[in-house]
Amino acid sequence: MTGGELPLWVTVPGSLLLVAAGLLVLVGGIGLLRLPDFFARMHPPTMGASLGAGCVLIASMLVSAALLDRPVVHELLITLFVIVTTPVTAMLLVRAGRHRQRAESSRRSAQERSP
Amino acid sequence: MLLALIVLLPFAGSVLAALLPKHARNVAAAFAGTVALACAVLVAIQYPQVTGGGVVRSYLPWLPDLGLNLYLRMDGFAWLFAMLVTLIGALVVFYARYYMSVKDPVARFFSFLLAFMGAMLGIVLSGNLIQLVVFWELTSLTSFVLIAYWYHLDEARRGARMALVVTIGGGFVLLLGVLMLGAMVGSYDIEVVLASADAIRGHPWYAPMLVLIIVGALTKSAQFPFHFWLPRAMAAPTPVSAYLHSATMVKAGVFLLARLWPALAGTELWFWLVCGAGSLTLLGGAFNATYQRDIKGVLAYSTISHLGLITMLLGMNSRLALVAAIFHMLNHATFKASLFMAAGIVQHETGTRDLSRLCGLRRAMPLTATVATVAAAAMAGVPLLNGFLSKEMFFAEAIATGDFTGLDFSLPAIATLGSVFSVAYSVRFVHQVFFGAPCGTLPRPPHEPLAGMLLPSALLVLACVLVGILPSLTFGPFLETAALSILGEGMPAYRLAVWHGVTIPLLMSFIALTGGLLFYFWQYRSGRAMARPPLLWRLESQRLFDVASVRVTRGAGRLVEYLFTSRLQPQLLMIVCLALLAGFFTLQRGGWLRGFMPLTPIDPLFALLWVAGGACAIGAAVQAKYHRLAAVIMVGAVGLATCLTFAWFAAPDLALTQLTVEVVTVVLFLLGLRWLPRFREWDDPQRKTLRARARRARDAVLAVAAGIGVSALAYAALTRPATSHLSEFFVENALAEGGGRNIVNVILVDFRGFDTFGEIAVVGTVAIIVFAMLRRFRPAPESMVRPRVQEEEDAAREAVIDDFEDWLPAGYLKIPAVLVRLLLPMAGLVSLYFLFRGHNAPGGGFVGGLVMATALIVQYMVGGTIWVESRIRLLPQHWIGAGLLAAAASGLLAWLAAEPFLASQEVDLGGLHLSTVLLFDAGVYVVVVGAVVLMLIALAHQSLRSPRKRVEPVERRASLRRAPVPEEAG
Amino acid sequence: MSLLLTHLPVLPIVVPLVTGATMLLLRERHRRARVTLALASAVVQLGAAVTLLAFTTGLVPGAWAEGIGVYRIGGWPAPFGIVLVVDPLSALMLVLFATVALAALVYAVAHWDNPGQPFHSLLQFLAVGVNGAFLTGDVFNLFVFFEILLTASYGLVLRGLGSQRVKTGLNYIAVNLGSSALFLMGVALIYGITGTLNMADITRTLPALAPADRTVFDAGAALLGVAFLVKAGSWPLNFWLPRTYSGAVPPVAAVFAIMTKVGIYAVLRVGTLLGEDQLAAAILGGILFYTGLATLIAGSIGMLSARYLARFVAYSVVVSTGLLLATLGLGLEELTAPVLFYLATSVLTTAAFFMLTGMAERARLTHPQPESTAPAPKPFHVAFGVAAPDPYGLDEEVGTAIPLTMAFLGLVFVFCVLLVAGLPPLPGFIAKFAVLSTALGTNAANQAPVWLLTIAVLVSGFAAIFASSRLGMRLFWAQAARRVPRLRVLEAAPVALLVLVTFAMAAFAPAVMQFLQAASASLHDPDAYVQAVLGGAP
Amino acid sequence: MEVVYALATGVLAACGVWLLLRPRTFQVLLGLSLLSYATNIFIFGMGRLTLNRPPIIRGGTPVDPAFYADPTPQALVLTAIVIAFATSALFLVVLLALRGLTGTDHVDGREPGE
Amino acid sequence: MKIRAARRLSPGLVAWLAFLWLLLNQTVAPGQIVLAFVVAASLSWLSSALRPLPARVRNPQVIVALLATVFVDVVRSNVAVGRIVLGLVRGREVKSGFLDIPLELRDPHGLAGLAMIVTATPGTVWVDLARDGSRVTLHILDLEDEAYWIDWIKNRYERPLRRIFE
Amino acid sequence: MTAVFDYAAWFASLCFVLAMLCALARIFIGPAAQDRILALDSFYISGMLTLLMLGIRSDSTAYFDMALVIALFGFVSTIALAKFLLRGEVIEP
Ligand code: NA
Ligand code: NA
Repeated sequence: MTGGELPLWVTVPGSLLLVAAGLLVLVGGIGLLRLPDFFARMHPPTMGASLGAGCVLIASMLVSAALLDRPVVHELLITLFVIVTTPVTAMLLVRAGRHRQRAESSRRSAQERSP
Repeated sequence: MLLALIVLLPFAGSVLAALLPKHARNVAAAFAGTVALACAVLVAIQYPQVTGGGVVRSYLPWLPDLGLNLYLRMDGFAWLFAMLVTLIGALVVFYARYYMSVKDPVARFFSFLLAFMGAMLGIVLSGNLIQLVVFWELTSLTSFVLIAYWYHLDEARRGARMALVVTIGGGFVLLLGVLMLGAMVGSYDIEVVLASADAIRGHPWYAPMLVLIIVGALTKSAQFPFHFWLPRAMAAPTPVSAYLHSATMVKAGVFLLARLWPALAGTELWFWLVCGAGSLTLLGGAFNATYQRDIKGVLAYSTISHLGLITMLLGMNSRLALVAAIFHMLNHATFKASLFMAAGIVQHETGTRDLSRLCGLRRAMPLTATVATVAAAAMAGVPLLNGFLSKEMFFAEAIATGDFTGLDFSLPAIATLGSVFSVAYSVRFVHQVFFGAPCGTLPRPPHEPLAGMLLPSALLVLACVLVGILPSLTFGPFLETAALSILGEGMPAYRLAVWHGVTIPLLMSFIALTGGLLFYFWQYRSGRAMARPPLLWRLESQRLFDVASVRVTRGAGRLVEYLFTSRLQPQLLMIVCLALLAGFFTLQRGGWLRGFMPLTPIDPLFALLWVAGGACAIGAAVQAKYHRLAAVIMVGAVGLATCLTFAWFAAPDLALTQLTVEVVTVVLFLLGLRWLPRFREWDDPQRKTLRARARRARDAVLAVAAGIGVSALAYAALTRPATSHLSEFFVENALAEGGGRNIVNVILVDFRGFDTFGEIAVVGTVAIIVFAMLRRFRPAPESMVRPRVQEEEDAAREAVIDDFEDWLPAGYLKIPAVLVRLLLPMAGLVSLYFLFRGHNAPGGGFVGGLVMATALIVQYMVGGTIWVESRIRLLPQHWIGAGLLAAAASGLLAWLAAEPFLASQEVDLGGLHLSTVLLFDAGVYVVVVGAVVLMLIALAHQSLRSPRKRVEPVERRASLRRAPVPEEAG
Repeated sequence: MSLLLTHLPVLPIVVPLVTGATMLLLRERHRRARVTLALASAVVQLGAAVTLLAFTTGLVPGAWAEGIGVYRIGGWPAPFGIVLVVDPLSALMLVLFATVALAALVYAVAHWDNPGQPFHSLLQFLAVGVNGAFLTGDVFNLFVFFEILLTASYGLVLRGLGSQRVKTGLNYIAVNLGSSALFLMGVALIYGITGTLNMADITRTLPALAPADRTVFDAGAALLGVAFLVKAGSWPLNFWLPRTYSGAVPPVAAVFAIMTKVGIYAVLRVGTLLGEDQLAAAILGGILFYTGLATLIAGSIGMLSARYLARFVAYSVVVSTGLLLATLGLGLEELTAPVLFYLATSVLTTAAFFMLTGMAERARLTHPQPESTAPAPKPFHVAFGVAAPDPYGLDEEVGTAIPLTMAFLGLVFVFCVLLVAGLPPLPGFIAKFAVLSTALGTNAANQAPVWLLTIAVLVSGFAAIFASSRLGMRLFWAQAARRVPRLRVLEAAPVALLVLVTFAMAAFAPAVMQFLQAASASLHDPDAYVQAVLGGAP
Repeated sequence: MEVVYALATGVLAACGVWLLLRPRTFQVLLGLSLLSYATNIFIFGMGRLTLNRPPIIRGGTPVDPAFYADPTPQALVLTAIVIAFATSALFLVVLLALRGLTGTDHVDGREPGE
Repeated sequence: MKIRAARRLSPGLVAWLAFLWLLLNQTVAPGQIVLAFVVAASLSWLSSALRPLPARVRNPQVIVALLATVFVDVVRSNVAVGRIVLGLVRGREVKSGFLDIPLELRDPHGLAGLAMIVTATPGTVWVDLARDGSRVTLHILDLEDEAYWIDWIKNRYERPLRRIFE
Repeated sequence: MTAVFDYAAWFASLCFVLAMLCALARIFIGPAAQDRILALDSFYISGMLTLLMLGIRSDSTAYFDMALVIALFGFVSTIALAKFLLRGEVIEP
């Protein structure tokens, strides 16, 4: 699929990185599906966002470095943006989850008090 | 030319009269009278040219392709009618001068009267049937405004409307008939029509055409069953009744029947229709006239009856009867106009028209009594008066018509019976008004009117007498000229004379006179009030018409609730159904589904992607009602799947755009959700009903059908080879001519930049609409309160009060704010990057603008509206204007190089390639930033309406002054 | 000057766009500047339109061969770039719109252009859309211009909020968004099969299509047709129309008088270019005729049901759409010129009528009053740099009353009714007569459709008289109407002007008809169009 | 691939139409969104399915059209996306105004049965 | 309610943005360099109104060491979380929960850095920062030993961050 | 050798799509709104990685631009949703 022939020093680590990334993301996805409660489920997707994305980006850099046709700045920026933005998401989500849990339980207890 | 003058003069007079001072009675009357007389003179001097079958023509081709030409034509018959119209018109104007009150706005009155005269002359002189219909409708309209002249009177308004509806309706029917006639003959020219009599009668359309034309004529002449409007038209001022509703306009119907007589008459159908309607009207009208309480009511029904008589004559298919009909038209016009004027005098001088209140006026108004008595005698058919002569002819024709069938007997019987009633109401009219003891209590003490008021009536009566005694010396020649012009060579021999010897018609006249007298005095003696006709009194036409009118309106209203339902769902349903039908009908030919291209192998990843996307779409469809947030999330996922699809099939620009739009859309939806009511499945009683289920099932079927249709069409197109010379051109010229490597962008900003121009106009327009609406937005009361979750959360902690002067939010948004603000300059950089390099790589003004807008919106999300806006002032609507102007400027720059709008111009500055295309894209960028920010922020501003636990800024500044930040004035 | 003449075809689009954009930069208090700009723009548009019309008639010798002018946007050759095509029909439509828009603008200046509302800029954007739709020779570009005009119309419909307006506005928007989706799918299929978007190019490509491809193409054209029918306001796709039009403020409604005609124009334009195929023409004709007839009947019933004047006028718009569609559906070339005559009179009349409604009903205050809306909070005005809204929509009776107010109103009312009902002597009659007489004079006269149409047209005219006499009497003659509304000359003049234009149409009917015959001939000669647009292009 | 693509379009269209016919304004809004996705994908499909050949010119002139995906439908979809976004924003605001003025989110501005 | 926002040009930001711009556009043409600085300066200038709080880095050299630490920790925690997800942790029940950690770090940008690190590492999520900034609440997937986690955060991340920013 | 790399890339893409399916399942299962939002966020990340893979496989910069946009703004819809959940409105006064 790729335009030119890739040298070995790209193919081997690149392939390994991609496989690793795939596995990490997949495991993250499975974790999202499998883990029992919301707060626990917050964690696995980070695997994809951090190391998974990192592996792909490094692989991508390798390829572009090999083919010398594309700047690597995109990968850097992508990494930067992902790192800067994920905490925002996580903070708001977990707070929303906590708040909703608290509201739910207080409502439940209110219902128990006055059936 | 003179003919045109005859028709135009009254219209011109009408316009001038309207411009006269409102109450200038004398001036207006003198003016109108002069016009009428001038017309009369103009008509009169044509006489030598129309005798002996001569015709004066004035022809001006106008729309010859449509057979619509200005064609005036005067023959003997037309001349006679034109004289009638103009002379009686002059008399009526004279009379009206005295009749109308000083307070009446008479300028309008005379203006309308002249307009009517012109229209009537137009009918009479038309040589083209369409032109005739035009004037025909004009008489209906002028009649309407004249009847409603005293529009403050309820009965005037209602009567006028009924007359209008009936006569205009009749006019439409006539128009259809005339259209058919024209199509049959190939011309609307009356002479052509008259010349093709045999062709017409043999044409398959003859019967329907005849019915239509006759119906048209009958409505105008107030013939059964369309007679009912005429009595209600008596609410008009009496001069109007005298002129329009007895002498002229109502004669238009019979005029037309006579005019077309040679072409249309002579068939059984004609006889049955015309004679039938005429005889029923003759009888019914006369009977009703006998039992009216209102003087004008008597005269109105009498008019109906006499017009029935004329119609009967026309229907007899006899040439002599036609002559009699014409003769009676003249006679009736003279005596009836005179009677109306007399009735008007009575009303004018006594203040009432009620027969039961009037009596013995002969002493107070002897002259009037004499005039009225003679005129009534003429109406009754007393010998030595003109009415007698034509009635005699009518009797003779009634006897002569028909072979040895049942008609042999019935026509004379009807004629005689009608005349009996005619005598009865004539006697009643004279007897109850002028004879008997004078009665005491009248609204005004009666006295003789001014001489001028009586004069026109007296003149007409004089004519009755003269014609009655010396027919062949007075009307005789004119009648002959008129009849000759219609009948031509087939002119029958007849003799106008007072005495024909003792004949059956004379006997019938005698029976009628004595019978009528006996009948009246028998009724009178029996002490009946004779205020309403027996048997028929319940048929009060006005009430029936009003009820029918209301019923029609209401019925239409009920229908409209279905035909134009205000509900949205049926409308959308209709669109879906029609689209499905349209697709179905075109596609049912079959054989189109599979093209010749080999299929590309299925990539399981793509299939999986759309398993996910499809599931989300269905999920969103199911959840959209009760779980809106979930639905929004799913739609977001669908959007992402769509974006990936674009990416998959080599459309990076699309994917980028879709992605950025997706983000903004989700934020937009969420901003909106805040103001929607909470809606729970279990709150909805309608959900489980059978109706609801059936509706859902129906919609599901339609939706699936639509889906199948779209799928099939997409498949059909996808499996066909692509053959776009457009795209070939774009690909080949994008770099060479358009100067860009990103073909899509070159298309957007150059090849088809006009589309993009339009598109930003749409975006800008939407934004200003949204802005205008939200300025006046009023949230529902229950949405005004702060969201419940906020209350709960804030209650759980100490009340959060953020200070907009703080550098960072104090609460949970502190760290997100740091991070998001860190992103802002970089996001701005990325947005400009997309803008600048869009011509050569994916991106462009639109994507760049959306990125910038989103970066700004996120600042609002973490900082809050007030915080952000206390620091920057965006004025987004100005951005939209500026962006549009920039795009326009880039287009207009081409004009300087004498090239068409939007032709790109370029310049190179030290490796920096500048082009009007970039200016255009920058315009797009600015518009998008402005529009998106405007819409989202305007929505966000709505939350400021909620009452909020916030310390007033002024107080806070006093207590919490921390940084020396002076407030900017204004 | 020659520069302007060269670029004349694009002026009706660029001028309002630049004007509208400039208005956005003006502060709210600059009302005078806004009005001046708007008037200047309208006058320029009218001038451009009239000049274009003169070009197409050949009055300017040697301007355009065959009376068809082509302007290549961006300088790209057709069919690759977007072209504007001016032929007699589009020039006529441009003139009509410019006339109505100018009249409505002047009328609006008297009362209706509240500074808090983007009335003037929306009107300009509407002009962009309408003029563009008339001018463009590209199907997708047609879609874009449709969207512009619709969007602007959404804003104008919603002008002033009020729950009734918003309700009808939502209906209107939803329906049009649905139809836009159909429009897009139709255009997509046409592109997918023919590989081009230029109308002339499509016409040229059609004969070479394989039958199966042609079927798919027809499906696309049919979807397009449904979309056009929605825009044209054909029953049963027009439930929104009466409420929307009658709910809009009078000057807006007056401009809308031409909006349905844009749909009709699209049907005519695309129909004549695409429908050379006999079978397709027959199907198209059948659909057009029967939906048109249904529209005519439904509209007539609506007129009968109308309880106030604006609603009546709105239904008369429906009726006119019905008449136009049904007549076009007969598929008789001879009928095109009469039908265009009818279209022109109908547009002018309805516009005048809507404006009259605003003046006549003022005394009775029957048009929907704006509901009180909560003013936006202060930060809003600060953020957007606008003034707090002043109380909206109150018709303050300012200005000098013109003398003879009621006489004027009554007279114009009568003229409008005559025009709508098709009564003589006004051109409404000439138009209807021309249509019916021509139809009855053709060979088709022996078939049911012509008769159905004839009867329906006459009955609808009767219904118009029946209903309008009731409404008019209530309006002008009822005791309640004693209060004489005060009019400004600014309001009265445009109405009178529009009526006078119709009079002129009647007076100069032969010349007008001659022009329309030429327009019709040009319309029914797709080859000339194709030749003019594509020239010798591949 | 064509089958999957066509089915995807159809599913989106069906869901869009279904929601379009629903009684709540928000449902209609989402329906319009889905319908516009369907329309966009449909238009895009008119350029046929092309893998890995984005219409961005590599190398210099002359250019071979066969080497690039059909750019025209892409440009059309771009315009369509933008217009759909704008109109759905407008629709949203109108439905909010309706809700504010009538108190209900039913498309007819009144609850059924009222 | 208008605050005169102090607009300023941060040279570091301008340089960084101009650098990014040239990198993104892959060019050093003179015109582009001018453009890069124009763009960068205007962005810095315009965005400063919304970024009243500038970041001040005192010890840039510590950043590299910190990044290395974080990279190692990210890899390690990825493996750990992966094991938990796949059910490879046998013999004990994985117990997750919230944990309050006392903080001395006050600089907002330092705190933001800590948030980024914590979030980027699977197994820990930043939940909340106390109003007074005295402690942070984390959610920890595998909360075996609270003291271990407190020590881990304070030593490995908080200290270097304080050195960088305070 | 390039074939090996292509297979690896394909495998990674498959994993990403499968992860997207997992996220999708979570969107459907819920149970709470926050679960759905979390799933959408992870859907976006997987989507971004898929785009990167497409970029690597097709050797085109175009996909990196898209990935850049997701990296930059993928979080916006997530925090909008979360904020809506948390505060009932996306943009507070
Ligand atoms: Na664009
Ligand atoms: Na984490």
